[in-house]
Amino acid sequence: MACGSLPFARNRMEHAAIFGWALLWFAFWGVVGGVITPQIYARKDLEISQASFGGAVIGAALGPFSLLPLWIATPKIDNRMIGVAGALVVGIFITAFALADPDNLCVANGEFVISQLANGIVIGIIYGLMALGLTLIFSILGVVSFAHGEFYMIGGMVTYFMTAEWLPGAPPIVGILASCVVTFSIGYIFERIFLRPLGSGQIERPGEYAILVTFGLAFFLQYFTQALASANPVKAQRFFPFPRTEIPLDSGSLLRTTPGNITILDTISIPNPRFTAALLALIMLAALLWFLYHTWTGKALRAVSQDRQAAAVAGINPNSMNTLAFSLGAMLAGLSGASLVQVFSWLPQVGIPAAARSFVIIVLGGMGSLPGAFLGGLVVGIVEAAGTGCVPDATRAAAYIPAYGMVILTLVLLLKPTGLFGREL
Amino acid sequence: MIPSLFPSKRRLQQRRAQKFWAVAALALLTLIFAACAPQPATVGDTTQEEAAAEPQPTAAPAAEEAMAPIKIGALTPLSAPGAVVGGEAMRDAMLIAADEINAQGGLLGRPVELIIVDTEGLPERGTAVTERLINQDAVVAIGGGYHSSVGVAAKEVAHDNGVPVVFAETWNDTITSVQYPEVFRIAPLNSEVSAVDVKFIQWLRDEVGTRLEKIVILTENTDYGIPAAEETTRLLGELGIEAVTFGVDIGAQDFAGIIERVKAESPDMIMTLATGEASYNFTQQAADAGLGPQDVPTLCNQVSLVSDAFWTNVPDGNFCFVRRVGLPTQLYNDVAINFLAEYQARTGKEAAESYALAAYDSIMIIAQAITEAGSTNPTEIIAALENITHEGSLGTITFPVNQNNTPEQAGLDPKWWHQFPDPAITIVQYQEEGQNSVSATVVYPQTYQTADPVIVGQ
Amino acid sequence: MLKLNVNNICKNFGGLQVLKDVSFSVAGPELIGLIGPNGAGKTTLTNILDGALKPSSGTVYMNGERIDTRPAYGVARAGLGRTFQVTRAFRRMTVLENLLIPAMAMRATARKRDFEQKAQEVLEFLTIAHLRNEYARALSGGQQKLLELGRLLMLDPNMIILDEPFAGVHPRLMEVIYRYITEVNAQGKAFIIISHDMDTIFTLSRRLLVLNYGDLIADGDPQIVREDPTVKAAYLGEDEE
Amino acid sequence: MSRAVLYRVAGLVAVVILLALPLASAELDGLGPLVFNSYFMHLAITAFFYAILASSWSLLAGYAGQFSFGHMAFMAIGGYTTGLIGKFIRFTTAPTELCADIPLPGNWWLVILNARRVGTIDETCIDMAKTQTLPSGALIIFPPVWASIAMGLVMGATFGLLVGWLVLRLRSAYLALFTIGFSEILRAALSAEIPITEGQSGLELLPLFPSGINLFGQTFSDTSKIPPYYAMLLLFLLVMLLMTWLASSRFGLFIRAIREDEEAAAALGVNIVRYKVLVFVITSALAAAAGALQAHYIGIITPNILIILQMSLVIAMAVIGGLENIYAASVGALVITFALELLRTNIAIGPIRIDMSLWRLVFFGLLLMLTLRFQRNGLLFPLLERLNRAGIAEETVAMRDASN
Repeated sequence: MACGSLPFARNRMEHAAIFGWALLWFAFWGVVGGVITPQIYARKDLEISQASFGGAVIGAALGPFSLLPLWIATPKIDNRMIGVAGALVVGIFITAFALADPDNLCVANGEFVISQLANGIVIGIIYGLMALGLTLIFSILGVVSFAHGEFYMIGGMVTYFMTAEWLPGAPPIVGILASCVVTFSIGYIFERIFLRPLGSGQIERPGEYAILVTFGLAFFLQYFTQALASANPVKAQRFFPFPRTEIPLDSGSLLRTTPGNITILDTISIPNPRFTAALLALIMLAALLWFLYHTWTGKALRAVSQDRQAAAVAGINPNSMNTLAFSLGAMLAGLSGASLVQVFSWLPQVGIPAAARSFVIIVLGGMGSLPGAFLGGLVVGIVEAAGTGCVPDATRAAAYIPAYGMVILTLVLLLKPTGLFGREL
Repeated sequence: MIPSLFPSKRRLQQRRAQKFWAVAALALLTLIFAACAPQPATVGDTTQEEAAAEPQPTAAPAAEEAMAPIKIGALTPLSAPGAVVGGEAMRDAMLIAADEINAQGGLLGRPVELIIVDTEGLPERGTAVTERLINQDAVVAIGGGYHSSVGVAAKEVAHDNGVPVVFAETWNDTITSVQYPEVFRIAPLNSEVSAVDVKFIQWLRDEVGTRLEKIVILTENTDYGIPAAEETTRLLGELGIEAVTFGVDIGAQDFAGIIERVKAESPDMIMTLATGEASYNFTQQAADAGLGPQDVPTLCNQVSLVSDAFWTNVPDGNFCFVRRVGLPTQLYNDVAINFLAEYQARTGKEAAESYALAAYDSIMIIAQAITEAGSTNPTEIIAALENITHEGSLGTITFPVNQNNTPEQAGLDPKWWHQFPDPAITIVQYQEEGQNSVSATVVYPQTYQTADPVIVGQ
Repeated sequence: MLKLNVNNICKNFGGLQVLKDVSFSVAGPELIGLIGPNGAGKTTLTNILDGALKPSSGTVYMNGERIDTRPAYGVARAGLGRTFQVTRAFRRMTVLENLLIPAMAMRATARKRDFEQKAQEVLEFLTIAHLRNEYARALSGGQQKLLELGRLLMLDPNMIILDEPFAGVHPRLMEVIYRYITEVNAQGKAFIIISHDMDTIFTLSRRLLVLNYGDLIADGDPQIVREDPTVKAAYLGEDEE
Repeated sequence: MSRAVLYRVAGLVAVVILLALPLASAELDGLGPLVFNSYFMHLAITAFFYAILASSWSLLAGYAGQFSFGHMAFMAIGGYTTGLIGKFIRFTTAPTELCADIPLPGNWWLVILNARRVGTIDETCIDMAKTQTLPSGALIIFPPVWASIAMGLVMGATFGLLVGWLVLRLRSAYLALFTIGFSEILRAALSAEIPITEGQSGLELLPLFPSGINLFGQTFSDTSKIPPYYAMLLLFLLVMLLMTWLASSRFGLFIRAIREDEEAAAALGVNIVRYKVLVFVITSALAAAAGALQAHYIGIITPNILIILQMSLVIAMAVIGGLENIYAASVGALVITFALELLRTNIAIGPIRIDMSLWRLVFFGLLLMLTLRFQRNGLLFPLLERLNRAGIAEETVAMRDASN
């Protein structure tokens, strides 16, 4: 006991050394590749924009066995090459993990892996919706809203109070709509008073102003809600309980639903509130895409995000697009809150980790990229699920949940600040 | 070039002035919101000014000194990350105690003023607010206390200043085992609670015949959760029951991954040692995933005793077992019955949580000690507490292990120092949806049992 | 005696070749104009000379020392100063502080008061001495331009690159800038001036470099270059748009 | 009288008042009608702590333009470093044989303890050594508190170097996100690595002066507020002195130039890499020193000091005071610490009762936003500026007229 080993069962890897060496290998050859490759490419007068990141990934993949050929042949490093190398890295990582810890559920239990994946994807869709709002704001205003989590929180709060306290028994859609209206309005008012001057060039140092003022908004909204609604956890009832069904009827081996759960193929079990939340998120996403691509306003928004000045020349008022984008972004956060308030207990503080996760997602997906945000959401959902599911030490697995995303964030910022679907910095 | 700059600046200022009024209006609006917000009876660092102020205007200036209220401090978490639900219940209970004392003419002929401070569940805040109670507000004694880590920090301040403190709901063994003369506790000891949990589990296995080979413990990684999980694991091990512990961050929300892992362990029982909303989140999400109290026997955390919050957050929580400190309702003494009536009237709750009872008792016991000491001198209050026999809502409270009977003399572990030795602990089970925790079925120990436990999933 | 050798500079951005094998050299206090249509690579070349960008290939030597591998501040310390197309005064610092920065950066042990006298002289030369304690953001655009020129004097480089010094400048200020260039040049500092203002550049410079889509298509006496058919073609094509 | 003299006099008066303040503390029986109880002293110490953080953050963000949200992480690094040294390191006069012993000159051993279990008190190797291997009479001493605080400072500087180097390429929002990430990872690690950091239950530390201290011929116990008051005040004054010097020297000039325009600064010969990293190192070291001192004063440190709220407080203090001036930021912190604490009470406006313990942070947030929107430079800095720049416009006009 003297060495502080906690008496928790099964919290060690069987062959931790294998995994440790694999990580060291990645780190060492990644750094070697990342540092030396650009120099070699530069010496050969080749393009080096991808050399650092590409070299790091390729180095991490096979170490000297891939770096030496790379350095000798110096082919043009394209996204496909990086993709293959990246997949190889992930593959080696998984193999090393499997070898190191053969009894781990993530290795030994296929059903478990599939369930975790499904869970990660389901929650990732909702993360994606929330991050979409943030990326929309960024692409139009060039501002990272640090109050995004608070809009999420308010969306959930309004839905709860609408359906449970003010109009008990009201259908969930009323709550969802109310949360849209409230978050949209707050976003609208805030943008008009505090962010409008950014567009008209009245504010010096717009970047830092935007960071600080949205930070102030987050602070204000969080405590405002706490003062009004108290810090007691609340939770909305599940929106749409499933009927009890079994397909096929006798065994339910294809699909089985209970009011709280849906089980597919006897292995993938998704709790009802998550399922409906993800479904809602997908509907919202479709609506958003339709709005952006098939309405005049949506097209105008996209035009502004691509070229502000050209859009202004074309008769689009960039200021009103700013307001619209911010309000819409806030509303998307509100919506994801509204759909998750039936999954989690809701407090004025729930926005903080959610916002942090959205930051991870938009950085990962590339700031301002809409598909990037959505795919980033899926990636983060899966990584968090994998982290919680696979870290052998049960006492630590969940404690590090907030850190998994942040590790991705810092790595992406260091290695490839433009993200997966990057726009230029 | 220079003068041309000024007009534009002025224009800017004019526009700013306009905007300023717009925002000032917004600020005013906030203020109005603030005023209209639904206000609980009294909130935050409330002092009982009304109660204390009433007698004063009639008192002559000379008597004012003598009529100055006796101040008693109260520690309770009223904002996150503290357990607000518990904190608010304790606050209400302690206010009832103060009102009762004042209604009966106060102490030593003086009114009592209860000064409630918010610990936020953080030890550093605990240190600061205890410091404030003692040195700013000059309280003569302190009651309440919810989070163990806060208690650990606060006891140091109390000890430094020689002010007695009676902890109502801090379970950590070390709080008493350091044997500070100022520190008393009417809450159970963590290690003893674990023992009760394990005895209950043993009873389920041996007497009720439940299959129990493997138990999953979900614990929060705090100084309440970790030692409790360790102790429980050790005791279960002695019974030949395997325990697997999952630790979570105190603010954790999404348990989907953990629940899949719990599921893969296929436990015969689940035990939740996480407090606050983490406990609700876990239990409901487990229920959604088909691993809830209706699927596997689940020992829910004591926060589940706050019935309305529990049923709001865990609608599928039926058949939860919950450990309850304090006597079962049917065995309530007069003190507890009277308290319950008042508590129901004030809060609209149907039942009083064990920590509400304990909080109430912690103030009442201080009051009795002041009366018996006949002074507000801390040393004399401590002396009175050591010899006290208090008929409280938890039962007859005494502190048998004290300076006259040290743990060494009594041959006991130091944790029993200034410790109320037998707070009754029962295990209740919700057997109907939406039931309040007081009318929940008492299943263990058998002396208090009102019905047999419902064992699910066997 | 200054000597700058630019050898075979190439620069690619992604697939785009912005500079193709550009070579020239500067000896002594020459006054060189650098012209070319939009997108010809003038600013890229400046950024490479200045150290802000690294060339894809090629070298730059100044007085025998290689400077293309140095970071921007190293190039500045080696004696090459520049202004930017868009004025980049340190807006929330006073005019005096603006001037002190290069002077202090050049000398590790320098103290502020050692340079206050010199700064005063520079400001008087540029006719903005009365603005000494104002914040740079309070200055007009033209005054900010003068401030940038003043900073270069405090840096005291051997060679100065001016990127569009006459763009959008009041005629009276133009005179000051013109005088600045000729007088400082007379003190023995070389100049490379990028400008769209053909009249000024032809009267001012004594040597002209012409860039067209990354190629250095002409290098020589302004009057001769003016008649060069390739230059004419490049410019006529541009003008007709 | 020149402005410089005026400032020096004003500064001196302020310092003398701060130094003399404890004379009025309840511990020293007050000064006539003026009695500061130890709660007030506690607030004053906390206020100095926040003033150090806010002013060093203003150096980083306001002067150098590096909007880092990781300042509290460096503070925590300082606190945890000194805490962990106190937990794991001892000096002995004989080898323990049971722990990791490192011989030191002069017949001393540096002993590294093994990680101890949490919750119940377990025997550590040193406890066992006391009864088993150590000769009787062997001394076991804790590392001196000042030395471990110094180590905290060094560790803060080291991490500042690392982070400062990593974020060289990142600007504005990216830098903010990276530093939030750093801070969150640290918080998660501190709360999860229980055997080392004790997690949420907090790492307990020795008092600042474990065996009391003798000041001005009077002995103060380890729980007295007066020695920590002076310690924190001293650190505060040193930090302000250091930053004043830095801000007025070439360092201040260069980091402000970097804030305004990195490329232009580089083109004028400023080594931007060195100064950007250096400003991170210095401000991190200062934050770490403050954190280490505060941790010893409070006696316990938990991962919750890293929550976003704490960082928001520091930012708000600096912004409301005046981001671009270390004095404005520090005075802002002093005022706000007291204001937030004194507002933990109810106020009544006519029949309306407002519970300020709930609403104070709401108003605080609103104040932060309004300050940013309408008083970009904070509420105090413009006053300083007005004083500082009085007569400059007239002077400019006069000089212009004279030259024409």
